[in-house]
Amino acid sequence: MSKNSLMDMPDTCRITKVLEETPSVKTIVFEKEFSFKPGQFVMVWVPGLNEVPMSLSGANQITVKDVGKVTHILHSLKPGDFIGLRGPYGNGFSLNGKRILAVGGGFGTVPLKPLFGNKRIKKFIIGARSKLNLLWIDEIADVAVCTDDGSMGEKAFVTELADRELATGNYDLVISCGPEKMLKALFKVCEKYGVDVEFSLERLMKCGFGVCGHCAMDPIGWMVCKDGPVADSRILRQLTEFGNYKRDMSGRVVPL
Amino acid sequence: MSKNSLMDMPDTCRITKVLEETPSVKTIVFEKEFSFKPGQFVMVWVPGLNEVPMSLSGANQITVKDVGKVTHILHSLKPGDFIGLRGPYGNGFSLNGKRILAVGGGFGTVPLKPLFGNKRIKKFIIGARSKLNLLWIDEIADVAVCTDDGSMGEKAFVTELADRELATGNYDLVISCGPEKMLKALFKVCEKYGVDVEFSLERLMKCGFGVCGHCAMDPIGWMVCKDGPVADSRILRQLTEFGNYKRDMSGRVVPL
Amino acid sequence: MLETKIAEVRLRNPTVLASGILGTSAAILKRVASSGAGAVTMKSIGPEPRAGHNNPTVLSYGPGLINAVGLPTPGYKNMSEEWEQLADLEVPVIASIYGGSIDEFVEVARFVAGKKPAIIELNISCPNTKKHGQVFGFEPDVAGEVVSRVKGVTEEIPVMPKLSPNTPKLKEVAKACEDAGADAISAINTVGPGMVIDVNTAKPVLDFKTGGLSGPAIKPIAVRCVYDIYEVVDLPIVGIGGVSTGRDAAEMIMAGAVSVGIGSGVYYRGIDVFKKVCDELEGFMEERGYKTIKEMVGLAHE
Amino acid sequence: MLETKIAEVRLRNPTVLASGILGTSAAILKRVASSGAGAVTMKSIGPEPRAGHNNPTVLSYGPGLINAVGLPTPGYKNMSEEWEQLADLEVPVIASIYGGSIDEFVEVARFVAGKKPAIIELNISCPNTKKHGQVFGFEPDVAGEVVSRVKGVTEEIPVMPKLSPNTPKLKEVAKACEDAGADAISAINTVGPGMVIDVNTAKPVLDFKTGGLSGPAIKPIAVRCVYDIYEVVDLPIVGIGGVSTGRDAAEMIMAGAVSVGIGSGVYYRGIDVFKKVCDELEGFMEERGYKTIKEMVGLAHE
Ligand SMILES: Cc1cc2nc3c(=O)[nH]c(=O)nc-3n(C[C@H](O)[C@H](O)[C@H](O)COP(=O)(O)OP(=O)(O)OC[C@H]3O[C@@H](n4cnc5c(N)ncnc54)[C@H](O)[C@@H]3O)c2cc1C
Ligand SMILES: Cc1cc2nc3c(=O)[nH]c(=O)nc-3n(C[C@H](O)[C@H](O)[C@H](O)COP(=O)(O)OP(=O)(O)OC[C@H]3O[C@@H](n4cnc5c(N)ncnc54)[C@H](O)[C@@H]3O)c2cc1C
Ligand SMILES: Cc1cc2nc3c(=O)[nH]c(=O)nc-3n(C[C@H](O)[C@H](O)[C@H](O)COP(=O)(O)O)c2cc1C
Ligand SMILES: Cc1cc2nc3c(=O)[nH]c(=O)nc-3n(C[C@H](O)[C@H](O)[C@H](O)COP(=O)(O)O)c2cc1C
Ligand code: FES
Ligand code: FES
Repeated sequence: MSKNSLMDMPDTCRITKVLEETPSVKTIVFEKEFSFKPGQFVMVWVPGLNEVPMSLSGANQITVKDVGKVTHILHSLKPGDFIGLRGPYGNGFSLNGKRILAVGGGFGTVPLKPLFGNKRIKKFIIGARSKLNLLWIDEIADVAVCTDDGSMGEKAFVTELADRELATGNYDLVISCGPEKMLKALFKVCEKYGVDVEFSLERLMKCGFGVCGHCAMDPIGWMVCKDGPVADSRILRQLTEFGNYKRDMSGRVVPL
Repeated sequence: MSKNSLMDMPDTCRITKVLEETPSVKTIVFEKEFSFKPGQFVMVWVPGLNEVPMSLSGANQITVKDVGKVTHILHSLKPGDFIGLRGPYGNGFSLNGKRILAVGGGFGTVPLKPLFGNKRIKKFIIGARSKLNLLWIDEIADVAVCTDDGSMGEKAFVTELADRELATGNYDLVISCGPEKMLKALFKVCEKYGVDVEFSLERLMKCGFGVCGHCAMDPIGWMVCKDGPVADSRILRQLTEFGNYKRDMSGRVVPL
Repeated sequence: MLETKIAEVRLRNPTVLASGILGTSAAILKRVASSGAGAVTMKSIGPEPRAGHNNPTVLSYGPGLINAVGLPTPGYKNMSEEWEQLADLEVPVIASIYGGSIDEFVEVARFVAGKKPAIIELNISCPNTKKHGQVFGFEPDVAGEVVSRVKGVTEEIPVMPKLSPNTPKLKEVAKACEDAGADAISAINTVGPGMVIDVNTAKPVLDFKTGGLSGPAIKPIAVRCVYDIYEVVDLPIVGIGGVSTGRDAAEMIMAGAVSVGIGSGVYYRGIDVFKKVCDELEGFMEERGYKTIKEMVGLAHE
Repeated sequence: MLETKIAEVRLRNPTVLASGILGTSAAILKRVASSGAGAVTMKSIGPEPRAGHNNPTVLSYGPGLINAVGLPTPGYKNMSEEWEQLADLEVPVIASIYGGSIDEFVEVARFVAGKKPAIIELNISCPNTKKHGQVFGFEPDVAGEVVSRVKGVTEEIPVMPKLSPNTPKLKEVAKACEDAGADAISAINTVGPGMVIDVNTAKPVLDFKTGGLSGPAIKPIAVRCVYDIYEVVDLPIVGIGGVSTGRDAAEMIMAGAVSVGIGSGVYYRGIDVFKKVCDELEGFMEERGYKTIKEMVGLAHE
């Protein structure tokens, strides 16, 4: 019954380093070290403001895209400032494959970072809107790069590159994270080739530990925070909500 | 911080056997087994009535003298009835000696029972008011028996027998339990011979775990439930309260 | 062996998903039902869309959970998919509702009654907003008025006010609800509220600063409240608060509940806590020779 | 670094033994003082000898303690040895008193004031008897009257009412106490009450059936109460409830306390909990650059 459950109260620690990855993405390194599985996330509390989910891009770091109020404040924090962290949460990638293709779309590359160098991942496809948004491509050995505007790598969507790779028949698993519309399209490609996937999804989160129900996806009540965030093909095939809609803070259904 | 502290909530279990030891003393055997040190006690809850401290006379038994309301009801219980138990509490005998004399006065023999057969105890002196009140004397190998009325063994007080034994110089520790006036007299004898003691004391108990303060003895606030019930010579020399007075349920000082 | 009844509503077993835990969508309610719950309660529904408080909203402080989700709701009108999908749920659905005024309670109740839930639960006990919840549950006359006004529009659907442990007038409130026509009572909502302050930053951790306590920490309070309510009313009681084992359920039933709500238990033992509690309760009943839940209800009052 | 003040009473450190824990005799109070406490509170003293409830009176339910000792007291007149021995205690002694009527409060206060304790604490918050304790602490006017009547007989000894978390009118009660002349406020007494039922026998375990909750389970409630009281009064607050670590103490101080009471902490960490809390608090203050307790008081209100 007794959970060692102070892991579910934000533990504040100091930021030790802030790295500017792209004009809109920063990596925040902190004192605390998590033992985690790639794909797991933490809830990040900005004291007095709000708390948001962020994938661990390393044992002691998160990588944040400035998209709104909280992420904007996160971008303004300096070494020595306190942030609160709880987790790690979720399942992480199980990497049930021997020859894996990893696909990162935009800042969806973040949860893949701890997997750079993983021997079972034969190739990375990293895509972004433009050159400025590409993350860490020079840290990866075998990488194919594409941008929407062609400013770097191929001018293409990641789905196109993935289609080409899968056509080789060289892969037994595709792992990915990125905008849900992209994931939906990528899933279609994978299903076409009969290749299994593990995709990391996002939904609004409140508790992060399977209690509030806010992140549950239709029609099976699959909880992104606890059952996910990584969904495999079997799950994705059931999630009618996937790629279509989500719920806002009030719980109301809104289109993606 | 987290104590495995359901040990401090009465755990009800069934009585399996009731043994009549003397007309006023019964041993109650129950389902639950404690791992304990001789001299430790449990708080025994009679559901709906009251809770009292009782030494463990074995891993799964207590031995109760019918002296009042609760003990009387305890005497009426039958196999299959429930009693609540929590503990074990207290320090128990540390048996810091090589040649030990054990002295049991009346039902003060109870906490000594688990020590019958202990190799370092060279002799037991067991005393009682009369033959009818002697406990377990035929279960002990080397035992000297005395009664106040001479109905069995020597007509004498245990202190007299102890004095004689200690005069031999054969002992380095005396352990005992019994009426406090007896213990006080016995302590005098032991001090005369310069032999250390470990005596088990009694005071009114409420919590049993060192929180309510009810069992604290003057002038050092030695708590019978937690620091005791076994006091050694160093402690006894400091306890001005020992052999003199105690506190009633209200906390008021009353003579012994 | 585990069957029980809340008012005239039959339950296959006494475990009920408490409001606000997981109950945000029909999908997750279905999942809870298939995890073994005897009935499920929807997250409290209000009159208008409401986002609730910012995060953090739900945390564990060790001995229990602390939450101030702040009654987020799509609003009763914006839940048509949910209502549709709820129709084929395998167990009774309890619709929890709230309002910022008695009129709003009535407005929501009227609409919701039309969706034919098994029971309508009135949340007059949430401590986590300023104008809703427990402000309607502290005084007997106010609580009674909410109940009688709602009863006026719900026709045959049983109405079950959910009481707060945070009023010293709990017994009087329960009695007033009974007198006003309540069909059942559920108790308790969260305790306190409490506050957790992060000492490194000297900031209250919850966005709303304070939050209600739930889970093992509050179980004795819940048991006492159910015991007290049982002494003053003749209504079936759904006992909620800190239940996460079969023994906890037995304790609540002996205090006077016909059925037990489980919320934080989902945190402590997972979504299949319902099945676990049922199995344990059944084991306990067999061991002690109880044949029905009914036999055990209120036994602690001798 | 740890020095603090309650009203004009100086403490070498902010830890205070809470009333009813260990404080039954001068001897044990001395032992607590030498275990590091900054001040000690005597077990609440009443007008006449009273045995309190039968056992069980104090138990642990896991997340916290539950107790209904029932205000045993030798009665103020029967404590001459204790009063004498208290004279040479190394730290301030707080005398906690109670009565079954306001007149009794006054009677006990008058006598006790003559014994010159550092502070007189008024127990208007114990939930564990029918006629004493929290019945005097639920309504602002009653609490205010107890304080002003007692103030009339205590001369220069500071008077500190101890408040209950179980009234929704906590802020109003605190304000009424201030208006009535209280010199400090302590909060909180135990929460609930709660009840534990043994399921094998279907009997409430405590002799009084119900008991107040204390320890880690209630810390957030204590912190919230101190926070609330700090917002409405200008008096020093002794924050009590669930403190057993230096961080707990810091949290309570940031909520608004000048000093922290420790009761159940003795159970969780032993009688030297006072020294442990002080060491940890000092460590925390050094790490975070605080030089005095005063700097930290109420910081969470920004
Ligand atoms: C499992 C998971 C992992 C994530 N990992 C990362 C990561 O590594 N790096 C990164 O930059 N972002 C990550 N995100 C997204 C990140 O949580 C949002 O970008 C962030 O919450 C936006 O907050 P905001 O206040 O700045 O934006 P807002 O202005 O509040 O909103 C912008 C959008 O952010 C999303 N959002 C807001 N609040 C939440 C919330 N409580 N939970 C989930 N989404 C929310 C919504 O879609 C919203 O429309 C992750 C999200 C999830 C669910
Ligand atoms: C550490 C310890 C070990 C003990 N071991 C044994 C044992 O093995 N066998 C045995 O028969 N007795 C033992 N006792 C004594 C036993 O607790 C009392 O005989 C019993 O509590 C009497 O209860 P009653 O209601 O029958 O008597 P009452 O009519 O209540 O009173 C008789 C006397 O019992 C004592 N007593 C009553 N309540 C308590 C209490 N809560 N705590 C302590 N003493 C109390 C008082 O001295 C009282 O005057 C032990 C006591 C202590 C402190
Ligand atoms: C995260 C969370 C959200 C809650 N939301 C609601 C709610 O919307 N309506 C309501 O009546 N009770 C709500 N509650 C209270 C629970 O239904 C329940 O009464 C309380 O948590 C005690 O039960 P437990 O200890 O089993 O959790 C909520 C509790 C929690 C923990
Ligand atoms: C066993 C016990 C006895 C208590 N007796 C009293 C009392 O006599 N007077 C009083 O004012 N408070 C009494 N209290 C309440 C405590 O002083 C304190 O307010 C409460 O326990 C919360 O603090 P804690 O969590 O540190 O224990 C008692 C508490 C316990 C656990
Ligand atoms: S965020 Fe609460 S259940 Fe997933
Ligand atoms: S019995 Fe409570 S301290 Fe010993």
